Amino acid sequence: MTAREIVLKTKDVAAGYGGGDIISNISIDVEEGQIFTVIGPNGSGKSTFIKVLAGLLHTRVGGISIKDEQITPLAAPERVAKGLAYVPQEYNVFPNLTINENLRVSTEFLKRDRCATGEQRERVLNMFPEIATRLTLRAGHLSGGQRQMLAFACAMMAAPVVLLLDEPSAGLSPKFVAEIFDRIKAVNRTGLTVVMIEQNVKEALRIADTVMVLVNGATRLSVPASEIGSTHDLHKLFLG
Amino acid sequence: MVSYLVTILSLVAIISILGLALNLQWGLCGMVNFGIAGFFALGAYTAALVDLAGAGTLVATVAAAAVCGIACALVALVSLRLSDEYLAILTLGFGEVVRLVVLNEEWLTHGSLGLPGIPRPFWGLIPEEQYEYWFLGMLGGVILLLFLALEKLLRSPFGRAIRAVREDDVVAATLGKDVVKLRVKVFALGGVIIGIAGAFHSFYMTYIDPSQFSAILTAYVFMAVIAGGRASNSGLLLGSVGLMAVIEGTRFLKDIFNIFDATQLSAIRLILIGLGLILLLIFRPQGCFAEYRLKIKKPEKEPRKASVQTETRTT
Amino acid sequence: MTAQYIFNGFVSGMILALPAVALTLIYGILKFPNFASGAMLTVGAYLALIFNVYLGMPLLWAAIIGSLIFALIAVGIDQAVFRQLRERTAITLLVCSMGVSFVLENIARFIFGNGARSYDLAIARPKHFFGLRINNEQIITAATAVAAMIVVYFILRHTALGRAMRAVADNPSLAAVRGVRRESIVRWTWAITGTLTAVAGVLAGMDRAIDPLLGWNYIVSTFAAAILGGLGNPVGAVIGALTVGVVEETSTLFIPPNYRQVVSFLAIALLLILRPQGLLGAAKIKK
Amino acid sequence: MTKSGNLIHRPVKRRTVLRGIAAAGGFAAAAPYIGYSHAAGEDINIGVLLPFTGSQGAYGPDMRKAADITTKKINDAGGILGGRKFKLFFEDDESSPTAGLAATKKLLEINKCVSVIGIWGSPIAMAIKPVLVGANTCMMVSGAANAITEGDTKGLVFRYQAKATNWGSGMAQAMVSRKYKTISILAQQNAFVIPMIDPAKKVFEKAGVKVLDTVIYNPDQPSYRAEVQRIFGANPAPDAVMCLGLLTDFVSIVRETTRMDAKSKIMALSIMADAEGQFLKAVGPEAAEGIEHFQPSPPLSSPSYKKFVKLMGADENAIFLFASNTHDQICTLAMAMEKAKSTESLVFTKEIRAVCNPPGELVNDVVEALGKIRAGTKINFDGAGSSCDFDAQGDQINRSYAVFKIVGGKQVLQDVIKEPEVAL
Amino acid sequence: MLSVTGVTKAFGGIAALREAQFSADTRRITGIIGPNGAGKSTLLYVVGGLITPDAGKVMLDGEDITELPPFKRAHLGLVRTFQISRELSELTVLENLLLARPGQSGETIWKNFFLPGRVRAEEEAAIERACAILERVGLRHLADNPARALSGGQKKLLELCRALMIDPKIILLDEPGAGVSPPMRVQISEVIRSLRDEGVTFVIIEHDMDMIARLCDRVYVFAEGKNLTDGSFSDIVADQRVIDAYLGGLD
Repeated sequence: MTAREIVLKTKDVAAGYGGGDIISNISIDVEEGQIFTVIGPNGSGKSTFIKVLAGLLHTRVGGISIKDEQITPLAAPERVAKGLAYVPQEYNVFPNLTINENLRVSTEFLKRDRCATGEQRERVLNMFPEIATRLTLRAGHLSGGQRQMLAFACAMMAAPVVLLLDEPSAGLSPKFVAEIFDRIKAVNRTGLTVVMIEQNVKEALRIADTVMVLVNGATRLSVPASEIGSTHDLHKLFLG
Repeated sequence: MVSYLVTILSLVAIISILGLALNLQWGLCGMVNFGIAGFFALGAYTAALVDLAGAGTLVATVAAAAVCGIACALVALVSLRLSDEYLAILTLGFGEVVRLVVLNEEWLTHGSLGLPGIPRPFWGLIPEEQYEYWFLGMLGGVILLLFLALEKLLRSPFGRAIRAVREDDVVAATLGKDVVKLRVKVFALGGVIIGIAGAFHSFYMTYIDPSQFSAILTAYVFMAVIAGGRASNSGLLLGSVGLMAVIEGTRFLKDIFNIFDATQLSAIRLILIGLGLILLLIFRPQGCFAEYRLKIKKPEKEPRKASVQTETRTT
Repeated sequence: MTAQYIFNGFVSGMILALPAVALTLIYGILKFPNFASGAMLTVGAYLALIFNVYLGMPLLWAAIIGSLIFALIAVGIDQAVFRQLRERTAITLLVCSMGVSFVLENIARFIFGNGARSYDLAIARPKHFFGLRINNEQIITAATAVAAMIVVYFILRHTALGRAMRAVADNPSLAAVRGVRRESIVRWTWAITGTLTAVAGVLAGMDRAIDPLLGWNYIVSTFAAAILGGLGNPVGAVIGALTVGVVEETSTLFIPPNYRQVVSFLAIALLLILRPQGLLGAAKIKK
Repeated sequence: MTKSGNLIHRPVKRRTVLRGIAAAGGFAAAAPYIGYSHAAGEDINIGVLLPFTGSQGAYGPDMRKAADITTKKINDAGGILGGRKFKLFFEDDESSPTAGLAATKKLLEINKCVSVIGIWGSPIAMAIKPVLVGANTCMMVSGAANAITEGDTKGLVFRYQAKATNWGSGMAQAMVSRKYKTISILAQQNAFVIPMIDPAKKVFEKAGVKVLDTVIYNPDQPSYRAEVQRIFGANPAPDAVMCLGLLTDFVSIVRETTRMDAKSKIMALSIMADAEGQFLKAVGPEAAEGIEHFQPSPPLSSPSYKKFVKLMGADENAIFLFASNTHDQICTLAMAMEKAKSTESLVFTKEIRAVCNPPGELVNDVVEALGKIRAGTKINFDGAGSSCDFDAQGDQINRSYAVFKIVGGKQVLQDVIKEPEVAL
Repeated sequence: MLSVTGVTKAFGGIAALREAQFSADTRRITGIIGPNGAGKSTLLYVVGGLITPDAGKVMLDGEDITELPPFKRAHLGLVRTFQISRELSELTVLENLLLARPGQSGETIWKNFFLPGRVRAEEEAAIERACAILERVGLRHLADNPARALSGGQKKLLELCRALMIDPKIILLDEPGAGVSPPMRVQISEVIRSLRDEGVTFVIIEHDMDMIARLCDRVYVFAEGKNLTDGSFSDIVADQRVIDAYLGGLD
């Protein structure tokens, strides 16, 4: 893999909710077109980290930039406009809106011209055919996995530079897990950079380019996925 | 002048008793009651009817307290599974129903003609020209008793338990509190107090009719509680005095200003009251007095205050 | 005879539907029952009165201008009052809306006094269809209410604003991530609410006389309608309003008319006990 | 009376002392005597308690105007008791007895009023009666409920209005005389009209007129469609409907009957169907056409009333139902005080019948009357609102009642009914 | 002491728990672990009484408590804490603890007025006990502060203290380490262990494997609402199925 442009970069980021920092000193460089996966045991700060990236949690220390542009002070909606699309883990669709409405509402309020073109919509719907056929169905009637697809699709509508995924496999049946990762890979092949956090290490590693292991709020390891040889190392990292 | 003040203070006293009830129900236990005017009417009419039937003022007061207590308990039972705003609407509706029943059941309440000639406590035993003072004294006594009793309750484990229910009923249940029973008890106890207020209103006015129990009364009581500080009884007393000072004080405006007619001045007064409510909620939601919190006075053993301060940043 | 009661109830329900929808929209976005909706209706009626009676405009134009101005006023009230209380509990907002209600009602009283007033509009005479008496005003009322509801429905279903409103009602934080600015949606919601309530004020003013207590008289029924439909559900609010209207009117066939308002209350109470989520509550998906 | 002799010699000092005592927290009971001790040139404070807000708020302003104008007239002519002027203090009873009570206390204690007049709503009159009678203060009411004047042993309560029961029977008689065969009654639940229903029914029964239905509705409802439908939409519909209520609800009711094209005739109270012109303005002449309304009326053709209308600066056909009574209340106070040479209620109320009731020289102008009283002539005052004659109970006698019909947007006088025909 | 057998619970047709079972031995710390969605929290809700299972039984000391409301379970000495701290924020730390004290006469209205001596004595005893507990966990100096002023970790400790006021036989801890800084986790672990040594039984749901390793005598692993395995910590980390469950679901 040749060195490509760094699209998303964090430097010494620290953040937390109440008293102490949940995560600290996190620096990442995400290259264009990569799938960058953050894994780690529960409570290690993965969710905190992705919330910081999405702009839902204030960055206490450090900086975040997208394509060399500082976005640290921006709130969530502005970051979406800058090309950082986020798919939350739960409650990721509007249940009382139809699929079509979910898709539309995810772009029409971004003050940006390049998204929401018919072309992009076409592309997204092609990527998610199971959604495209049921546009008038209310999202609340979808199963967990279908919701996840819809949430992806919504994020994709904004024609993002980087897609942030918060545990895409959470709550899905095993059968669906593989499928969702295949889909992520497919999306990635269109040239989209993906940053995701994931519990399901085995599946996540299958598609990841770079893996960062987060333990107790600090980076324990950050290597190309191919270098994680056996699950044994992870076992240690995860189960102590 | 003095007699006028006595009148005003008597009205303040009755509103204060209502305020004590609301403070218990809403301030301490978080159960909003928008039907105060209705429960108040229920108490007043019960007392008046029992009193007029010749049972005496003491029996009348007890009856009013009991009827209101039971009515409140029923409303609380009905609303158990509902969230706060539904309880508000339910109590408001209940108040309306009481108003309609009082207005229309002429055989019982004389409808809009009202009930005149309600006997007063100790009437005839006290020289007539001093009666108002004695009555105010009685009201003062009732307030003092209620105040002391409620303060005692508020500081007791019972008070703690209902404050806990207000904060988080799931936690309270997990810690062994029977939330249902507590809520019903508190609402009923508030009803008892409203009933007492109703009885004294009847005795004070000697004539009651439906128009005395309009929804604006509920607004006044809320205002008194909010101004004084939710969950603080002493704050409430101050709040109701302040409120009455505003309401009655504006009467004197029209003796001074002649620019507006009486309708306009009354409108201005109600606008001021509305604005006061809004501004208090925005700028001083905690009211003038903070709620009571149990503290241990023993000197601190560990001199770790400095480090504590940094640790206790709130989320 | 019974048909006439049902028809009358239907028209009453139409007038009720608009404030009920307004109430439910605000509840959806801001999660509190707005007690000021009655006073808002009153002020809306008086605004149209100014243009109609004092400035001599036809009622249609007076109503349109009045409602648009009131939309701005509603947004202003939100900015001045409710915005300061966004993060507070529903009860705080509810008590505050009571204060707003006082202020609005008495501003109307200050300016117009207590007397009953009417629009400059001849009272309609009835036409007879299949034994039913129907008149122009009822047709106008029904048509306006239906049109207003269609517009609201259209806005909610087919415009970016409507999608955003429903999105915010569903999940405010997800909406934020999707670029929807909650504050601007809130402002729009107040504008729509203001328009609807003002139109309802005009219809109510046409139906009876305009006085400062006009809106207050509708409060309990409005809440009954909105709760019946499940607070936060506009379609439900319309159905709830029609139900309340028809039930209140037809109940006079069985009970003394002076207890007719108890019917709405009992309906609320029963419904809350049996189905706290409202008659149509289940249609709304919570997760 | 020896006391008063003292006071005349050293008025100021004594007054200061009394006031000092009152302020120091002493004797509220002393309050009425303060008025008594006023020296020449000192204002006489009169409390006027009226509804300006709440459900009866529409009726207050005209009465206020009448009180102001009448007072000005008396004061401009030199006042009474050798140059003392009336000073009015208005209070709003908010249509609520509780507020009315507080306001009355204020009038008594702060403004030292020697009499409280106006008092429109019956519940308010009922609520403040014990206070005023207890404080030996004259009260002049406009409320109709019978109970207001009952049980007053001190002779302090005067009603400038017909009793509710008389309204009811009078109105029923007017309807009977129109040869209606069937009648329905549509009444608001309020203390003012409810007592009218039973006497009216008795009259109907006696005359063989059938009462088809009686519907009593609540004030402050969103609409009265159902009630109207039940009364006017009945099959068969009644020949006429007796409407008892207030202005706002009657406007709604008439709009509804117009929309229904109801055939039944309507007779209402004038406070509903005239209300100083507001009703016509609210429903328009077409809908109002043919509605009749009934009221204990001012003697419309009397010079006294005509003078009053001019004083009010109104159109000569204007009908002031309550304002004219307020005028009479002020006039009576002035005359009785002048006659009694006292501003103390217990004293001057004894003279009210002396100046108002026959026999005596008929006078209809208050200034003229005052002059005659000073000259020692026995007079019989004829007021603007009524002939101002009182029975022992303080209720007015010899009242006249008028029935009007709205024709072409104008009030046209139909009949005038005299009291003896009315009372049962 | 506590045994859960065959518990099944579905929400809207989706099974959250299927035939789940575990038992907690007296004076032992029993850990419950599993990847997200394993049904751990649901299980805890069932044991705490906030959710009634569709099937299955919860027994405490041989008594069936499946249908018992939460406050009665507390009376039996079973108490739980919450994953996201639910402190009673307007009450002081001390009041939070006192509230939990069972059987206080002062919670009956009339006893406050007619048995004031007894109420006062109980209150003083409760305060003494509360202070002792707070002293032990190092929160004594914060006793008079409102609970909302505490840090995340301190709130977790507060919940634990509150549970202790009940003199519980068994405490259910829902993620005591979640959202807590690592040094605080160590402190909380120490408190738990010493309480165990004094005779309290614990059931802990936790993601932090360090904490589980440090504390638990026996660990149950759940996945997708079902029991996967159980045993000592070292046993289960060696179990390939557990590793699979954590790292990649089941195939």
